Amino acid sequence: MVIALAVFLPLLGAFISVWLSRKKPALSVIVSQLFLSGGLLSTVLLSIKLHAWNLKDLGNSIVLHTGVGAPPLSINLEVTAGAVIVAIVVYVAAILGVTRLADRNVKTQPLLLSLVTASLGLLFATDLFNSFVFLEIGSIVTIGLTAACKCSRRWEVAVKVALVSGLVTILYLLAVVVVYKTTGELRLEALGMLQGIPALMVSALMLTVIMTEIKAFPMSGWGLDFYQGASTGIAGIYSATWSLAVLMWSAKVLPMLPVPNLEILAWIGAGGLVLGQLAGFRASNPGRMMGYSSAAYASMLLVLAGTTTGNDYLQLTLVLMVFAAIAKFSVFMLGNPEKKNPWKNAAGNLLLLPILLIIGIPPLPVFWAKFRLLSVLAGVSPLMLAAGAVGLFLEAVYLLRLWSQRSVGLKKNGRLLSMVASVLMVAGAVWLTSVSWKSLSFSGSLISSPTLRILFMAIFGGGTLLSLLGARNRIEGERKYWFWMLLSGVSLTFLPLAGNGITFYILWEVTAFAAVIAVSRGKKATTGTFWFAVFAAASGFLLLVSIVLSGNMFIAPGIPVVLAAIAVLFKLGQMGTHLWSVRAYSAAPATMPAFLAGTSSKAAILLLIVTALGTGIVAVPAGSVLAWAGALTALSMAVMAALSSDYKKVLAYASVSQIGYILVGLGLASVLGWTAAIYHTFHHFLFKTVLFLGAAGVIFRTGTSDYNRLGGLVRRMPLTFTFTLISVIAFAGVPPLAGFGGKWFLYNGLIETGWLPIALIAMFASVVAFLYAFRLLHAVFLGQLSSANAKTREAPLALLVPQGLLTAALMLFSFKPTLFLQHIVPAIESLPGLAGVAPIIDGNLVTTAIGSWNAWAVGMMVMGLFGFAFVFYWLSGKRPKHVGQLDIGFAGELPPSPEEVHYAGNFFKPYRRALAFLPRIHAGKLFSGITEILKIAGDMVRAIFTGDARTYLAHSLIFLVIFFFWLRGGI
Amino acid sequence: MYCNKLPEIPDDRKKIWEKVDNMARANSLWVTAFGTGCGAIELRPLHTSRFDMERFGIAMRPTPRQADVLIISGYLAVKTLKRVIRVYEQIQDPKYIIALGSCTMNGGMYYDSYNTLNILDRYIPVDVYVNGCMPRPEAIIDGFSLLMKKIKEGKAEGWKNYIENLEYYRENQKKVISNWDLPDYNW
Amino acid sequence: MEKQPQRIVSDSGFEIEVVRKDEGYFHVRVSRANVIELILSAKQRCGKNILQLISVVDRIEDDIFQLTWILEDTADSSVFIVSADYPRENCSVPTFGDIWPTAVIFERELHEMYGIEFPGNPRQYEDFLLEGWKELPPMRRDFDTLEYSIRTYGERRKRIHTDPRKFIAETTGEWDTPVPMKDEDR
Amino acid sequence: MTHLLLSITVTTIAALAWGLLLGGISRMVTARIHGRIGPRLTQNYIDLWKLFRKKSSIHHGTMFWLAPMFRIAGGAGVLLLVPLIVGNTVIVNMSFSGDLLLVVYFMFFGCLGMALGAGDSGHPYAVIAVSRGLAQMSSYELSFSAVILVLAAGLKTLSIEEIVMAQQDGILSWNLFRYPFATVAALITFLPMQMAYPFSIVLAPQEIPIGPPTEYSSRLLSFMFSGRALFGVAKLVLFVNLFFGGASGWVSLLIKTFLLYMFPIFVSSVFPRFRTEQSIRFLWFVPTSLAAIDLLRIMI
Repeated sequence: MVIALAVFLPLLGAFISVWLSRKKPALSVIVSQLFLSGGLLSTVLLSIKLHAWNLKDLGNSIVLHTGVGAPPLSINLEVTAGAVIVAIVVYVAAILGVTRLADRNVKTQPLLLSLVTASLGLLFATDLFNSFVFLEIGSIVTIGLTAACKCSRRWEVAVKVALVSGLVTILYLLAVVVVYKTTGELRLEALGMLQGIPALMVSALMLTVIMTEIKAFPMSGWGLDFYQGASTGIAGIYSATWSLAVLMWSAKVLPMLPVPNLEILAWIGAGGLVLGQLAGFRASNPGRMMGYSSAAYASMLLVLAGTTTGNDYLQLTLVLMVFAAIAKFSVFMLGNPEKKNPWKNAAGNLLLLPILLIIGIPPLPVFWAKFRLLSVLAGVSPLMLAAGAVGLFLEAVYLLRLWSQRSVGLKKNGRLLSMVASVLMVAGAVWLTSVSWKSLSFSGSLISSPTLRILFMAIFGGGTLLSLLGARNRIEGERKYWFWMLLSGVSLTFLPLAGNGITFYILWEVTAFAAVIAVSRGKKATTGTFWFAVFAAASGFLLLVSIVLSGNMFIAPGIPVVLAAIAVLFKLGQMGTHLWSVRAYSAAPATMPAFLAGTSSKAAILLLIVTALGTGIVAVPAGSVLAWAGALTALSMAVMAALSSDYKKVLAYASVSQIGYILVGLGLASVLGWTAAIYHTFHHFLFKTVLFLGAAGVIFRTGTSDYNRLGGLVRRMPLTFTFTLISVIAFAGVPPLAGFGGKWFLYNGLIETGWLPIALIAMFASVVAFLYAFRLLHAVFLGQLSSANAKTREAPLALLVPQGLLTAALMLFSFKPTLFLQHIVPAIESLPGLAGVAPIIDGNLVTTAIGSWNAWAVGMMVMGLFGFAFVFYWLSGKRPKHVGQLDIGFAGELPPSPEEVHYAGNFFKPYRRALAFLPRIHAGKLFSGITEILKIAGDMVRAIFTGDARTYLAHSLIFLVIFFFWLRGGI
Repeated sequence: MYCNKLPEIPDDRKKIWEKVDNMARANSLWVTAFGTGCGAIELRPLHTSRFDMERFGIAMRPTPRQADVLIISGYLAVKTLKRVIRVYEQIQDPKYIIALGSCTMNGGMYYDSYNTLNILDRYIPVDVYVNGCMPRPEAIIDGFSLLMKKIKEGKAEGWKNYIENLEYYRENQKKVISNWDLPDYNW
Repeated sequence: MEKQPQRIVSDSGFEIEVVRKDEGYFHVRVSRANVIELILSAKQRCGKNILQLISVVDRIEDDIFQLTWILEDTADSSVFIVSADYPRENCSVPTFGDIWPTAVIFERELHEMYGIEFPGNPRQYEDFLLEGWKELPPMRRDFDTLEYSIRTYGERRKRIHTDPRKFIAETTGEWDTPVPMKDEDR
Repeated sequence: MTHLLLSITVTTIAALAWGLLLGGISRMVTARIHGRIGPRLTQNYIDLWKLFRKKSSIHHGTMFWLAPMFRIAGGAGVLLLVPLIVGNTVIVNMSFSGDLLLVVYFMFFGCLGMALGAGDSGHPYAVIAVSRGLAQMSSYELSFSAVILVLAAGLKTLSIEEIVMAQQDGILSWNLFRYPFATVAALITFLPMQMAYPFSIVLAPQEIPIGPPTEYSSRLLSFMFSGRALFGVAKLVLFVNLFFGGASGWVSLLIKTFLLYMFPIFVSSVFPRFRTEQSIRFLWFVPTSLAAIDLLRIMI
């Protein structure tokens, strides 16, 4: 009874609403909603009855016979646990859709209600003919809905849908005829009974039908045109009701196909995934992007059907399809159908969640499915895994582009509906995370040494706290990104505790994408965010594949290590991939780079450490590759930083360059090298955070980060200058401040291991660091104060306080590095597999096999000498007169203006000239080259989508023929 | 943008150190290399091995901040005077001026020109004049030794004179420099 | 192309007086109404692409300024010189600043030194050499420099002696008693 | 402690005197090469005294008048970190507190101070000089790093004392003979370190009036001079220790530093100046290649 209600209530509602809509439209909406709510209620009851929510046994079912006799004469329905969840989604989408459509076109309501009935019927149908009936209803209603919507291309789209439906009908009926003639049955299970040529025929026919209906590549052309051409409301409702139902019905039918080997489906799916997403790479219309995305999900369905069985299959298809449908619904609801470009000024926040969900960012629900999908693929074939990962990554790229292009402004288009959908998604995330909770682990951390764990947690937690403190200013709407920074920081803080690969990956992705969102809140963030997001996604996929390949534990030797290393390089923005960091840092909100460069980038160091520990230390060849990469990065990025004249960019380059040293240290795989790496990691956190926070203050007060327009700010921002000065001296590695220690350990380690060329490059890089260090200090703080900045004030207190705290810590560890080292060195010594001898710490003296360093003595000496000179100067005579900034010996002339005397742009011109013999290599060209190749390939693929309905029919028919003869094994 | 304080006159005439200091000053005369007119060409031979002014401790400094002596060589046009004033005021006390050549003393052959000064003392205090058109390097060295003698005797105090009578000098300077755009204090 | 300016002289419809003609040297005098046309055609048709100089002679006796434009061809270094007379009072001369940017500077100097106006020259009132000059332009022959010098810079100290040492001793009092030079020292 | 302070004071004052005297000698020697008489031997002392006793001086800001202190602390610091006499236990100063790497990196301290002061003066030429100086410094540090690696990897130690001790078996055990190419490379880098021609692009009075200290006057300038003199002596002592067997006594120290000091002066007197990029390229390639020969010898 409940089932019948669930299925047929909407149909009843449809009739009543047809009757009502002429006379009392308002009442008809309410009536429709009442009927739909009734249906929803009954499905929820069903779901509880079937224990659908624990996902344990999705095949659980209740069967309902209606009318008299056996099928196909009557409609027999079988309600499975999986289908009931889908039905709930369909109902919710329909209720929301009715509300949405009510203010636009009341006449479509009966159609919508019929569509719901058709969807539910299809979901619960048990035999081929019933399915045919519901398929027909659905197609006709779709055509009607399309034609009724108020968009310019409605007739074109409707005709395409009608033509494709016609073809599908013919093929489907042919299949049904064959099945009935051969087996005398029409139950879905009858498909499995077929043998020989009929089996091949039915397989080919059914597969063509299904692939055309679910819009799988290469039959996705009509779907693309539909999503692009139909109004966003119709497209949204369609995707969450009918499209979802067809997908789930196909999921039901696909495993029953009498194909000799179901893995064929997986290969078709995998190929379609790569090719289809390649075609989507070039898409620019949001509707079309969603169409490509739905093709991706169709392909994934094929892959799943070919590779998994039983409850696994049901769970995966359910989660993937349902949440993708919700997400798509949410995206479409944000579009304004009256606009030519519906997603212009769509609410960025609301667009974000569905897109991240479709991409599969943890802990959003689709992630779990995608993770398991990739795990399964890894078991089938590495090629299939690669195809899956590449396809999903390509999808992520264009979806991120959609988001980054539209995430401007906040309009109220369908905001409520989308928020409901978002709530559903979050609820789903919580639900699925709780279901999969057992796979998360926070015990038995991947890092064996508790000291290192505490150190990294301190860096992450402290960095987050201080960056948040810095963000508590009124620089640029901190509320917009404050929460995301917090989220990113919190998950970062727990990263060292992760006990297995999946936990690590989830925290890693949450960190990365929360940071992406926070960056996107910057004022000019579109390109920067896009690059950042793409590299975050790329490193995420690489890491995911690596974890999948190592079977969820950390990280097996061989290919997984290489992938993880590439992920680390992407994350760190090392040489070649530095583009994203430079662009993102200069686009991000003022205090964000402090968090990204100072704190967040250390996550990659942690990953590297974890990888090295997990595989029992980086072996010598890999280590030397790492060290060479690090050294060359350190050098090249230092040169880039010296030649760049934008405050934030310089800091970004410098950051990448400094991390190069850490890589060299880790590559050494000796106690000294790791001490250097950890030491440098910690101090890099201290001084880079200070530098970026200082930059935030300067940029906030002056409104520019261009060296040519800054200068002389020491007079206006003395505190910021002091903190920056100390940090700069520290990172330049000048004793007595802290940066020297890292270099000292590093060179000691390099000489000990005998890697002299790397040592030479690293030393050279550390000297080149002086170039940009001084240039930074000079161009921003020294030199002439330009008249535009003459009345600048000191940076806000919220920025000064964290800088002050960090600088104090920096000074403390400068003079007493043993406070830090006496904990770190034993911890590193206890790690397995590290070569070399540990440094001996005796009081303030640190001794290695070849050298010694007493920071306290050096510090005291410098302070003493400095103090003596100072006091002597102070007492030896009158104080000098202070003269104005333009009072300089200028050959008797008056300097024309401060700006013209401030020498900051093109600062190291001779250096640039001296470097002229080198060929100029642009990493940007590498990536734009890759993009170009992908675009060309995509253009070649998408040439098949001509926009002509006849071509689409041809696709289906050609596929049918080829597939049939392929199955038969020749003509 | 510029200094806005009056210069101070140090009151240390009576200190014993002053004698020692004057000895040091006389034996370490640093000349600002600011060629104001045609006579500057006659200074170059002083570097050479023939005349070698370094043996007296005289050296050229490229910046007025580090110099003690300003040499005004040749005729002084109004336009140059402006630069001379700024350079002179940027030299740190104690400082001295040597004027070189006839034109510097009284306009020389340009006495009737529309832009050449005739009486230099009105505008800046000159410690030593060296005449001739142009003076030979020997004459310049002679002028230097005269300056050294004056310094040792504590008589080369044109700079104090300038500070004390700054108003008088400024008034005269402003009279001939019709577009006075210098800051009032240039220290 | 016919390089010799001979042709424009013969082609032009106005009267041109040839002052001097030589190998690679051609000096003409025209009335001021035809200056622009002549110079432009020399540039366009004879390849005289450089304006070397604009010079002025103050011929106060005839109450005119004689302006001379010297054009040069960079290919063969031949020059073409155009002279024209302008009245001294309210002298106004066309500018060539938009054809040769150097002309802007030449004309500024002429304005400062002679008071000639070049309507259309965007920078003619900027200071060129003199800073803040307020009198009659100093290069005009009706400007009395001696009077100006004495008025502004004071009368110079007259020389009393022919012996410089004596003179210095008297004026500055710093020199020791002058030693008369011996004849063999002279 | 008292002993240490006393030793530091004596060393610093003696080094200042010796540095200024060397400066005076260098001016005389240069003059003789030019065929001039040259100044008195004490000229540098007189100059310093005059500058110190000038009656007025100016400053441009805090960093401007802190820079000379940086310079002095940097110069004296390097000197104190280097052991002066082989096996001398009376005057060890601070040489126990660090190795060669520390000394090399500490040498930047004074330069940094100088650069900061130059920047704060607001004078474009001062900053141009700093940009040239930094560019050049980064270039010669490439070859100097190679030399340090040769010594450290060849002698298996970074401690200066041990490097000196390894050279005590007669004159042939000096690093000059053990690593001749590296020593030549180091001597080439010594020229730009001492700002000698043809590498004197920083203090180029003809183009950029005297470079970084162009705005310095009076007492601040005298501090700069002292710092430079101290720094010069420190570098001499370091080079003597690294390549010429260290000093077995005070006389030997004075003689060796004096002879080493003459080298840049002789070169300087006869060469014109490089352009900045020429200097940079020369220092990148020539001395580095020389040092690389010894580096390869050690590695193979």
